[in-house]
Amino acid sequence: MDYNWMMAVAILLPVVAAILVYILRQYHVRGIIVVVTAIALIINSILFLLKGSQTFTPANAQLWDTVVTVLDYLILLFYIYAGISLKNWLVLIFALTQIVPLAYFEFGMGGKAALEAINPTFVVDHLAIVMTLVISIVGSLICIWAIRYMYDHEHHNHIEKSRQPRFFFWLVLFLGAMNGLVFANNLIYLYFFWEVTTLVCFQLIAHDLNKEAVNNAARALWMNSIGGTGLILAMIYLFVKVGPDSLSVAKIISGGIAPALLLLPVALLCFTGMIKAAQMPFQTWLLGAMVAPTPVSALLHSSTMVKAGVYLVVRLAPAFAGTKLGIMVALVGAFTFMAASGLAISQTTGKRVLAYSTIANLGLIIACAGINTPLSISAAILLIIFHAVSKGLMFLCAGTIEHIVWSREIEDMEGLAAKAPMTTAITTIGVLSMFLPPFGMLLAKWLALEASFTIPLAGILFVIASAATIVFWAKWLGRLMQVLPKLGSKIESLSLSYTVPLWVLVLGIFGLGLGVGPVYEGLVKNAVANVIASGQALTTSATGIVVNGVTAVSSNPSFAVGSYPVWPLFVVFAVGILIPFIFVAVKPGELRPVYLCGEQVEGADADEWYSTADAKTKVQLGGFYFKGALSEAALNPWTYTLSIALLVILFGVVFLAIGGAI
Amino acid sequence: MNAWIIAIVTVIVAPFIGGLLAGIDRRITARLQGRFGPPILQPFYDFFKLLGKAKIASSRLQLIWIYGYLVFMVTALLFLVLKLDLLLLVFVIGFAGVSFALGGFSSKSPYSHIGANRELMQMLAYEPVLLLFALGVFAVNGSFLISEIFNNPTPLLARLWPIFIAVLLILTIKLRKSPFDLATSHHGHQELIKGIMTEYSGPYYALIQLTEWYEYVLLLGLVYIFWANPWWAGLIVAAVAYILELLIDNITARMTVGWAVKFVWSVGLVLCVLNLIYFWLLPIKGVS
Amino acid sequence: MIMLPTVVRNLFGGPATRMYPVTTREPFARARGHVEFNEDLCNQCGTCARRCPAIAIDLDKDKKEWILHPDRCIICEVCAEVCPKDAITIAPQWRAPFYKREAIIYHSKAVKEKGEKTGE
Amino acid sequence: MGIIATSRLKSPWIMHFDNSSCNGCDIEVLACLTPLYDVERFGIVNMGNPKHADVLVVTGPVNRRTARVLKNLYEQIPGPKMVIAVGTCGTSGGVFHNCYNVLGGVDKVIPVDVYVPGCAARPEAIIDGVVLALQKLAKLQGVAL
Repeated sequence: MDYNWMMAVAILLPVVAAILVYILRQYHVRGIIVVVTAIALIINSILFLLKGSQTFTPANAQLWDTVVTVLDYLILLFYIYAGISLKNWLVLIFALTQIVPLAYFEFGMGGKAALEAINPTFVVDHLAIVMTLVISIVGSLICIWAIRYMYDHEHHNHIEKSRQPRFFFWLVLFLGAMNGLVFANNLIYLYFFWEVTTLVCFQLIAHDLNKEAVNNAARALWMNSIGGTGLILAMIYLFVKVGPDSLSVAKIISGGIAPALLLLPVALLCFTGMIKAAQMPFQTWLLGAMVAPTPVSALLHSSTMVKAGVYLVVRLAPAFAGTKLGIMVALVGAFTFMAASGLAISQTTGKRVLAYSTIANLGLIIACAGINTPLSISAAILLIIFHAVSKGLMFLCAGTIEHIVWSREIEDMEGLAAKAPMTTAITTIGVLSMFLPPFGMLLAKWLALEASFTIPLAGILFVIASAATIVFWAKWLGRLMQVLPKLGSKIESLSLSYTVPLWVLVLGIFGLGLGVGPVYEGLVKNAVANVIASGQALTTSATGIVVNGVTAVSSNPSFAVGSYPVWPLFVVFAVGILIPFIFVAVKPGELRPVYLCGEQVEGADADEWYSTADAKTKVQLGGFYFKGALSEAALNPWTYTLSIALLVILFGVVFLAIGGAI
Repeated sequence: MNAWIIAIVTVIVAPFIGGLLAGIDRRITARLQGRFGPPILQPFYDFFKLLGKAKIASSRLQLIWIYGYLVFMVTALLFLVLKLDLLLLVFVIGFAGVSFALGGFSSKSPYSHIGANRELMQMLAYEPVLLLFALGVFAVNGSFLISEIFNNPTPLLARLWPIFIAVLLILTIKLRKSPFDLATSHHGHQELIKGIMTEYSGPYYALIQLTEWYEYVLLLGLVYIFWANPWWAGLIVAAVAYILELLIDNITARMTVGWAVKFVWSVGLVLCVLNLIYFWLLPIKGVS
Repeated sequence: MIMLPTVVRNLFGGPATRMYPVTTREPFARARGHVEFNEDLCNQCGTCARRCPAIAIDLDKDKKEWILHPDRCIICEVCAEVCPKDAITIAPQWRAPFYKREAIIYHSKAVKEKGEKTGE
Repeated sequence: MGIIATSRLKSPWIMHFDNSSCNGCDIEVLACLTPLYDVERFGIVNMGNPKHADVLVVTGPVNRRTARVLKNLYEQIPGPKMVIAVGTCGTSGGVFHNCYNVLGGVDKVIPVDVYVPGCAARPEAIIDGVVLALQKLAKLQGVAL
């Protein structure tokens, strides 16, 4: 297919579809439009994969330049309006810090010149293809899942006037913006798409229009506006110090610019990416974003939009290779990984656990980018893929469970295995795939740990975080498993809109996990080569993956550092979990009540016991949450202090280096 | 093909070694307490008796997870004997632990819940130390592969003795010995009953015992690799460590979970980190 | 840690266990093991049956039977104390466990003879 | 099957339940576990949980409250299982057998295999009782003890 058309489908089709769902307000029409768009995007993303690395500049570039510029200002004016109407001065201030420098840059300094100087506008390399595959496939599945979810959501909350068209307008529009973001080479285009995602994020968090939602949306807006400001400052610095043609991602990472000049803009861009990826101390916007309907959390706040942040950092990895900035980026990421994992233990709300876990994993990806070896970049890119699939699935599960028990609290989900066996089974796979072998997430984490040797402190932080990860996931899963001795629980019936995306993602987890060798060879290896050219970190063999030994210790390239038998581990998983799941049977006569010191009420499935004066009392169980030691109130002073200190050191290191260079 | 034979032999032989170890454990414990003690083969009698008991369960799910516990523990042991990746081995042990804890969560029993929650806390305590052990091995050998440990003529113990002490702490937790017999233990504690194992009975309980035997071999194997060359030195180290664990079991009282986590983190973790810092500060010379 | 010396002493001092079935300790001299009844001395006065707190002793005067329920007897020694003829004594050896709860029946010979003598 | 039958005789795990005993027999049951008697020589282990037990050792007379608990515990023991009533009270109710709240011996509620009389039952007698129970089990299985 013509490349023009492919780019149009990737970026503009979602826009058209968004407008269509906004105009045509029927439930079924909306469903058809979303499904058709989703299928088109999925096919399109696969075509990108087949085409391979390409560059693209739109035919009438000047027209698009104008469109982008106009829309930029429209969005920023909307921010100012939002700030004033919400009486939120932070939103207003950071909208002004964006619009004033941007206007000065474009009109006062002749920044317009940069738009024309940069060719190509879009670079579709393998890293971008990985991202577009994630966006198009996982994102589309989430959109399909959202069709039924939003219907149930409004039905349950008795909302008279449907706001679904508006919701899907932003949701579908977002897919296009994301595609544009990952393809953009021109920093001004990148900035535009960046702002569109921020806007969509704001609109969708505020969707329910209650006080909490609007407040949290405003918080997300001003925090990301700081990021936008950082982007503009980076552009201005580059423009002034290097020249109009340096506002190009490809140019920045090509090594053609003196490293000393690059240090500050790259630090600013990484900072922007970290805010988007909700790294500490900016994690609160992502936590607040959990008030949004679950498809939003799934699409924007776990599998795609926040990935834009880490994508930017990974993309820029060559620009800070071998500098102290790289080490600091790694430490910020690793610290976030540890702190967010620890904080997740004390969370009682399912979606907040997912949010913290997302923050943690994004931190890990950023840390991998900071470590900046072929191995760690491989880990980062594999993490982007696997995390999107697993976390997307987890959010969809959380949403499905929410519509079964009508609660987001983990304690309310107890005994779900009896109420909704299928959802529980899928959730179990989702949770296991987050932190245990043989699944892809663990493979990537394992790679990250093996790669962490170059920055030892990061390795130690990883280790602590891994332990915390096990606790909070297993704890949650344990609540679902808690069942009474009863047999023959009925499999729940769910709408196809729920089940199809869920099962596709489950298949994706197994498929990607099993096929990690081919995935690496066919996709990730090239993407890694886009970031870091020297050295091949992994070799895939028939049984699994072997980590090559290019380390500080050994310079012998044939020296194996680690091995990961993929197929055998999946066989073990099948033998250990799946086969018992299918074949273990319990006859009704074999069921006994649990041991309650002999005081339980008769009947195998009774969960009551005789208390004082033979009063029947229900057994009540709960998880450990460590509300004292690990709560946000107890830990946040530390995490904020340390993370802000890390950021200060990051910029301090940069300024010192620049000072030294001058 | 050779690997297959080793694997099959391990799977068959390990339970016998583990069972004997358990028997010796009970005999020595009895002697330490001034008792005569059961026959050495007693664990096997227990095992076969349990196999022959009626099957009862309090939910189907708990039975599923127990197979996961067994299979992943065996896998971890195979990783050790086939000399594969040490870091991955730790994660596989992690799966076994999670599977066990989930089995405990899978019924509405307060005792198994307490046990499962405590098991997770214990994992929080020991997982970092095991992972740092792997990183320490990497610091020495430049590789996570266990086969490299066997190729290295210098014993790990010489360079990693702080980590060795930390691993001994972990061993106490993993062997479910006092003062860390928190999640479940080999002695019936009335307030905890049997922790996670409370709801398992008959053949399923036998499966847990079988898994523990594999675990014994695995853990002592991990101690063994601290002095892998020559082959008998490791055995001595493992035996000494084992006796030491029994001694500790009998002279300490059980502590709380919070204390356990704090203690292991403040002593074990700090030892590991100091050990690793030592390596990073000093240039590594002459290794591999 | 305080236990360490004790434990080590235990280890090398050998077990304190008495190997029960092989070596049996003789019961203490005044241990209350089980009730013994001498049917030759009993005069069927029935005091023991009346005074027994556990109602473990029955007396069938018609059949001239003295019946002991070992499952009820608490070996409190009351019967032995009240027996005017000292027909009941307490032996130090404990009573062996049993499968079935069965009464032990004694025929009072002394009473029989006495009855024959005074039977005119 | 042979090895399982033999193992059953070699590893009787007991669970001790105290109905409403005066604690005399309970102390004697525990005395069996002390180094002096050390029943672990016979593989006897005291379990706190009916689901792991093979032999239920009951002391004290059954009263109206404990009957329900006793029955419940008995049902939770997986078969093959044995019940030993220890002490005169457990056997028949003893001195309490006529009390208004006492039902009587353990056999009023669950089938009892072996009675160990005594007030309090001696540790040796309790060991004998377990051996007797094992003999019964051996006879049932047709295996020599």
